[in-house]
Amino acid sequence: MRELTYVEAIREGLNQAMAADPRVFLIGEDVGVYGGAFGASAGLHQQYGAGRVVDTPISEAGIAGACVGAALTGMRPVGEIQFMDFITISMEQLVLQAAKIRYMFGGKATVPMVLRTPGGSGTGAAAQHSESLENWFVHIPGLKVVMPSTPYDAKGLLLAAIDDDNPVIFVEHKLLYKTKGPVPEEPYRLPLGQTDVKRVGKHLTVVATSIMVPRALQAAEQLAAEGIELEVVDPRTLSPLDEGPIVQSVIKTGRLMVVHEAHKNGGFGGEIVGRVAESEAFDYLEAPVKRLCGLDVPIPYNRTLEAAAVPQVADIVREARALVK
Amino acid sequence: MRELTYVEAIREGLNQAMAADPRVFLIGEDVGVYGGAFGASAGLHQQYGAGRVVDTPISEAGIAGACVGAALTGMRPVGEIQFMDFITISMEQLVLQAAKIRYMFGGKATVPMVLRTPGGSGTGAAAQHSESLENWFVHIPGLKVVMPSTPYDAKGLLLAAIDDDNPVIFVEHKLLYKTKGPVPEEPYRLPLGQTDVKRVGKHLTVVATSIMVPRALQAAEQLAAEGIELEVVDPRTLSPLDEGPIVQSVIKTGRLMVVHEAHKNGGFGGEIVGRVAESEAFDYLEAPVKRLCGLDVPIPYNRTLEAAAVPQVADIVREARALVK
Amino acid sequence: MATRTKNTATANRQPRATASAVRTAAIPTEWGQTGAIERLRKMMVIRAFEEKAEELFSLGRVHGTMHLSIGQEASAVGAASALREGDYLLNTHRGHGHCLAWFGSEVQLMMAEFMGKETGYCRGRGGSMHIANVDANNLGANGIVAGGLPISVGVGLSIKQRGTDQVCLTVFGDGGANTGAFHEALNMASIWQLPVVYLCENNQYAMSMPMKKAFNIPRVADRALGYGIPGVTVDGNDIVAVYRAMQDAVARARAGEGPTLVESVTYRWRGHSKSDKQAYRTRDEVKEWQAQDPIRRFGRVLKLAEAEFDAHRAWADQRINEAVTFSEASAEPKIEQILEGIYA
Amino acid sequence: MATRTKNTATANRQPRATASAVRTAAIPTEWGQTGAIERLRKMMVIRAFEEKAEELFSLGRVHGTMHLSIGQEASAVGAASALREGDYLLNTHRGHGHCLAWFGSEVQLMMAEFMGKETGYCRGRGGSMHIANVDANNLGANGIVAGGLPISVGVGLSIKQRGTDQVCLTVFGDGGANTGAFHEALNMASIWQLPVVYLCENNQYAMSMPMKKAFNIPRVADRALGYGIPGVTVDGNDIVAVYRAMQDAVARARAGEGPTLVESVTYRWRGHSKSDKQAYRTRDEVKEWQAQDPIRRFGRVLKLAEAEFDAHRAWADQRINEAVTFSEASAEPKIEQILEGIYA
Ligand SMILES: Cc1ncc(C[n+]2csc(CCOP(=O)(O)OP(=O)(O)O)c2C)c(N)n1
Ligand SMILES: Cc1ncc(C[n+]2csc(CCOP(=O)(O)OP(=O)(O)O)c2C)c(N)n1
Ligand SMILES: [Mg+2]
Ligand SMILES: [Mg+2]
Repeated sequence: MRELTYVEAIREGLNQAMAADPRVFLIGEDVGVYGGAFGASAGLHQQYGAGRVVDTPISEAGIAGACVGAALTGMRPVGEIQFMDFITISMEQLVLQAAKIRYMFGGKATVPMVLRTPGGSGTGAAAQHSESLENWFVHIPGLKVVMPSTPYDAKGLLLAAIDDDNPVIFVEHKLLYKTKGPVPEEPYRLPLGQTDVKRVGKHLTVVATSIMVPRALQAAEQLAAEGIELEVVDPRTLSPLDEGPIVQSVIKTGRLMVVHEAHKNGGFGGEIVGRVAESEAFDYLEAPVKRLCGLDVPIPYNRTLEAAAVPQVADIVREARALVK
Repeated sequence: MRELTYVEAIREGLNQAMAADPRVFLIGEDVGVYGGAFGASAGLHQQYGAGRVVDTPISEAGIAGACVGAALTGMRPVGEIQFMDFITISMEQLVLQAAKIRYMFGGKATVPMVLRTPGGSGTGAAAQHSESLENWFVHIPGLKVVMPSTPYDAKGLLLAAIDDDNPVIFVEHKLLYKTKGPVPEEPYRLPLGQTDVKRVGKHLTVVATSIMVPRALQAAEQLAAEGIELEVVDPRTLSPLDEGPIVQSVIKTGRLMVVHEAHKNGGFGGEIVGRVAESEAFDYLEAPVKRLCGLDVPIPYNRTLEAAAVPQVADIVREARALVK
Repeated sequence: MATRTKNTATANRQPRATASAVRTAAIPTEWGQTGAIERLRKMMVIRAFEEKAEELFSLGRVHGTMHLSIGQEASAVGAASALREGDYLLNTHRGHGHCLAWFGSEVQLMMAEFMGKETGYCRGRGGSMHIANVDANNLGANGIVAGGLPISVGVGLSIKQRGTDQVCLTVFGDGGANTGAFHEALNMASIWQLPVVYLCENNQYAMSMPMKKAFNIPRVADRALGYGIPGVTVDGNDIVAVYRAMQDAVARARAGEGPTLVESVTYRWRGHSKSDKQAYRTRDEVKEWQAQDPIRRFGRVLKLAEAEFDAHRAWADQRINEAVTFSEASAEPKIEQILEGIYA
Repeated sequence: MATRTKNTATANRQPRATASAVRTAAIPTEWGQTGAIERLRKMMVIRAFEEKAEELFSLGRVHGTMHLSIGQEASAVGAASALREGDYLLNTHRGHGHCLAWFGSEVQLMMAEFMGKETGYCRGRGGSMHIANVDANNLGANGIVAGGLPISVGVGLSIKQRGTDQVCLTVFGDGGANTGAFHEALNMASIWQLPVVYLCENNQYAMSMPMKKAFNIPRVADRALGYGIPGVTVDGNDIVAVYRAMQDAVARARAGEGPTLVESVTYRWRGHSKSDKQAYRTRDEVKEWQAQDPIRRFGRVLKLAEAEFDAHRAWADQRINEAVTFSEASAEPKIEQILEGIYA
């Protein structure tokens, strides 16, 4: 199959959604002529015009609100927040409006919007451009949270998110944008809320999200040589979570490690551990669980410190080995 | 000892801090003549004047920023966000500025501010006035998160928070404001980061926060009649968390239930379960853990639904009984 | 060398429009006597609704809080009169009036919502601060000050992209005009010339904060200067004046000429919410404004005899009593359905 | 009936201040020739710093991104000249210039920070977007557009409460003026008459967004009208003009007369950041502005011979080379210390 990068897959998804449905439009800072800070909308402005690829002032509350209002009145907006950090400015609109409107109105309204935003560190942009805040959104009923880890997943989940009648926070990763993988040309949908087992194994269940999925797969490659078989499980949709495959995997392996880039404290890893510890898999756990996550430190600028602040392949290898022993 | 209500204890703490230190001032919406939406600053405006009890326009980002800037330049501001929901508008200043400034500046600055805010449901104010967002802040290194459950803790922790050289999010609970308890008259400090065992028991460790502490204590009373002894543990400071007493308690009881009002999904309960499941207490767990939390639903207006959305005493009793059996 | 912005906002300081300073207008011919009476009755229904709401609260028959717009009825009804069916409404926490003035609104469904019943507009999930009627393009009240303003940008964009000639009425208070949301929204609406009318109901206070302390300009409408849009200040207790100002603004919006900021100067007679001791204002100030009761004023414009006026008010009370009866007979939401309607 | 806000912002549309439209000013007597040369050199150091930064980046010797202010040096140095030691600075992502222009700044500590070294201002934890020198009341650059604006309110309040006569210089871009943070901050600073000067460096673009599309008013300074404070537009490529406008604003602030919005009209020669293809503007436009090089312009005001001008520039280059040498010899932060400095 043809290979695309993650960002190309997203761009193709956006393009196909816009071509198929006049209700879909893009809005955000520099999504037009500039093509988006990371190129996700490159060329779409030329193709669809400024009316459907809307460049905004620096107004993150306004961007989120623009999506809410358009979604409430029959459109299917796809907003972009340039860096996930800036979504801190959109929180009121996302959490108190987008997420709650349907319920507060007795189920009589829908808010079919997608808010795309790149999270993660690794680009040397330091503490205010490297956030991984997905668990904030997981905590809010009414929102869906999607975090693709491959080009294939990115396109399929994006198209499904745009189809979805609920507000979806779609978290991309800056370091994944240039990664390559097979992507079908035609539009296809990967249903939201389906956990994906990315590698089958038997000694340890590794639940990983976003960039930690390829890192876990690399680690699994290395460990396979030592006879340690990791099962790498990618929730893809963090909320609502499809926990079945995670629980099943832990029942099989008896061991659990959660790997994510976000800070450990108060992070999504706790949710995964909570789900497993409350489930029938509890009785199968043969060892304490492990959360291998970002350190609880603002992302430092210095390159070495920056890398040390979040899990790398070697960390996953080391910790997985320790857990299995 | 003399009894005060929770809100009186807070007011006395504010008053004593202001009397002792000219760097302490209050800022927020209607904190002046009005005395604060829940009365926490009643009378302080008359006592200290508009220069030290600053009424603001409706500008939650501005209030948070005012605290950051004043703290950075030698003051010790105590801000108030009228309802925790509105803190969604302050997130950029709290998370990207207050929390990170010290680290980003190489440890060369301090931001000694306290932001007080009432969380929780139960007043019939519906989905936009009932948030419990504490785990968002737990997730952010650089912030401290305090949640007192009694008048005594409220005053002692508030004075310690004001003394602290870091930004502290101080989460009160609307339904606790009128609860009474013994409070010493003189200023006293309860160190941040000390978990408190509120009731000693042996069958089940109940880690509860804020309003769930008195509810868990009531449940414990009821269950004691059946011979079930709950150990009720109150972290008080959610971050940085003093996990030792929690781990010790689980080692003793072999069972864990976490009770909080915030939504279960992505909530602080996961963090507690994660800490325990990673600790030496794991081997002592005799049953799956239980997170008894707010349902994953926006808080409904209807009184009956509202009560059903978060754990009540009867729920704690029922679930504790089930866990112990 | 430096170009100085002449601070006209302060320089041309105009007498603040107050209820007493402005003469009441003639009845618009397009209303006729019938239409005018209809509007008088609408104001009376709003007043009766809120008086009943107060009563129910004091009897413990509803819980929560509420924000009464008693004294501000002319602003709601005058504004809604300038819109037409199919237009949109984004409303505030003090929104009973606008909701009742809106197209197709049914008072018993509002009362049922207020009383938390399954038959209410939001099936009892929303309550006073979240009443919506999406079928009629009433996109809801909002518990967040200025929470509707960013949303208005999206509604405006949606209208433009769908190519209809709808208009979006977006209401907020003087306090709302000091939020970041206001700024981002007005700027976006202006640069894209969106069909939105921003109606700021300046009732002199944001909770306890006097408008005079929260602004260093005499009129909220002066803020329009920062966005290159027209700003208009109008006597908000004069239903016809509000209507006229709004007509102009709506016409501009519908013609694709962009947003207008309309400031409606009025006053709330009651406290901010149920827990307000009102230490921040005097009884005399309240009384002065009460003398400008927008309902009585319009009654005088209509030259109604006391008896006729009272008959209309009795009619309004009757509607409200029926609404209460309807609501009381309505079922509570079922606990088993608590998780319904979070996701579509 | 309705009071209409005369939209002077659009009505009195003034010719936009551009570099070419404004004549350069005479050297302020309080500077003298020595002070003037000092400032010329400061601009040259900024230019040299940023050219070196570019070079280091292209050689892969620094990572991350950076926002160069090449072409805007007059604004930074002119503004800082109007402040005095003990005053505060809140800076932006495009902040190398202001940082270097600030009191007590040491270029080698800045370069070391830029290169992520332990000897840097922030011990290598902050980098280009977060350089601060808190000891000198330089409260830091900011990676968040308008992130410093709410903070300025607190700095202003703190000054007032401590009763000093300090002033806080708060810098942001044209893009920053469209954030909610701008609005809340300027309003609060105005109603409390805080000693803050708001310097908006209007360099025509927010990333790819032209100022003309992001505003429906000709000048950012017109926004001052919404807050009842003075707004001034000045040629930002004329160091003396910037200084004069800032002097007035600083004097007002120091005298307790409140904030001023100063708009400094300038242009960034480079792309927004290192990844910018600049599809949104023409080469000709860039060239036109480059002809207004603020450094050469000030050189002409100073009537410097080419050789003398070049000698100053060589001096600046020398400083930068020393800074690089210092930084290269400096140690990297230790991984074991990664968790240091989160909490006090
Ligand atoms: C963002 C936000 N901040 C604070 C509040 C609490 N609050 C509710 S209404 C109100 C005053 C609003 O004043 P204004 O906008 O003038 O409207 P009014 O109540 O006078 O109609 C406040 C502070 C809120 N609901 N939302
Ligand atoms: C709140 C926020 N939104 C977006 C960005 C990304 N960003 C960084 S600089 C910039 C443009 C800023 O424009 P302006 O304020 O005019 O400053 P300039 O870069 O022109 O100096 C953008 C969009 C950011 N850092 N912060
Ligand atoms: Mg008001
Ligand atoms: Mg700019």
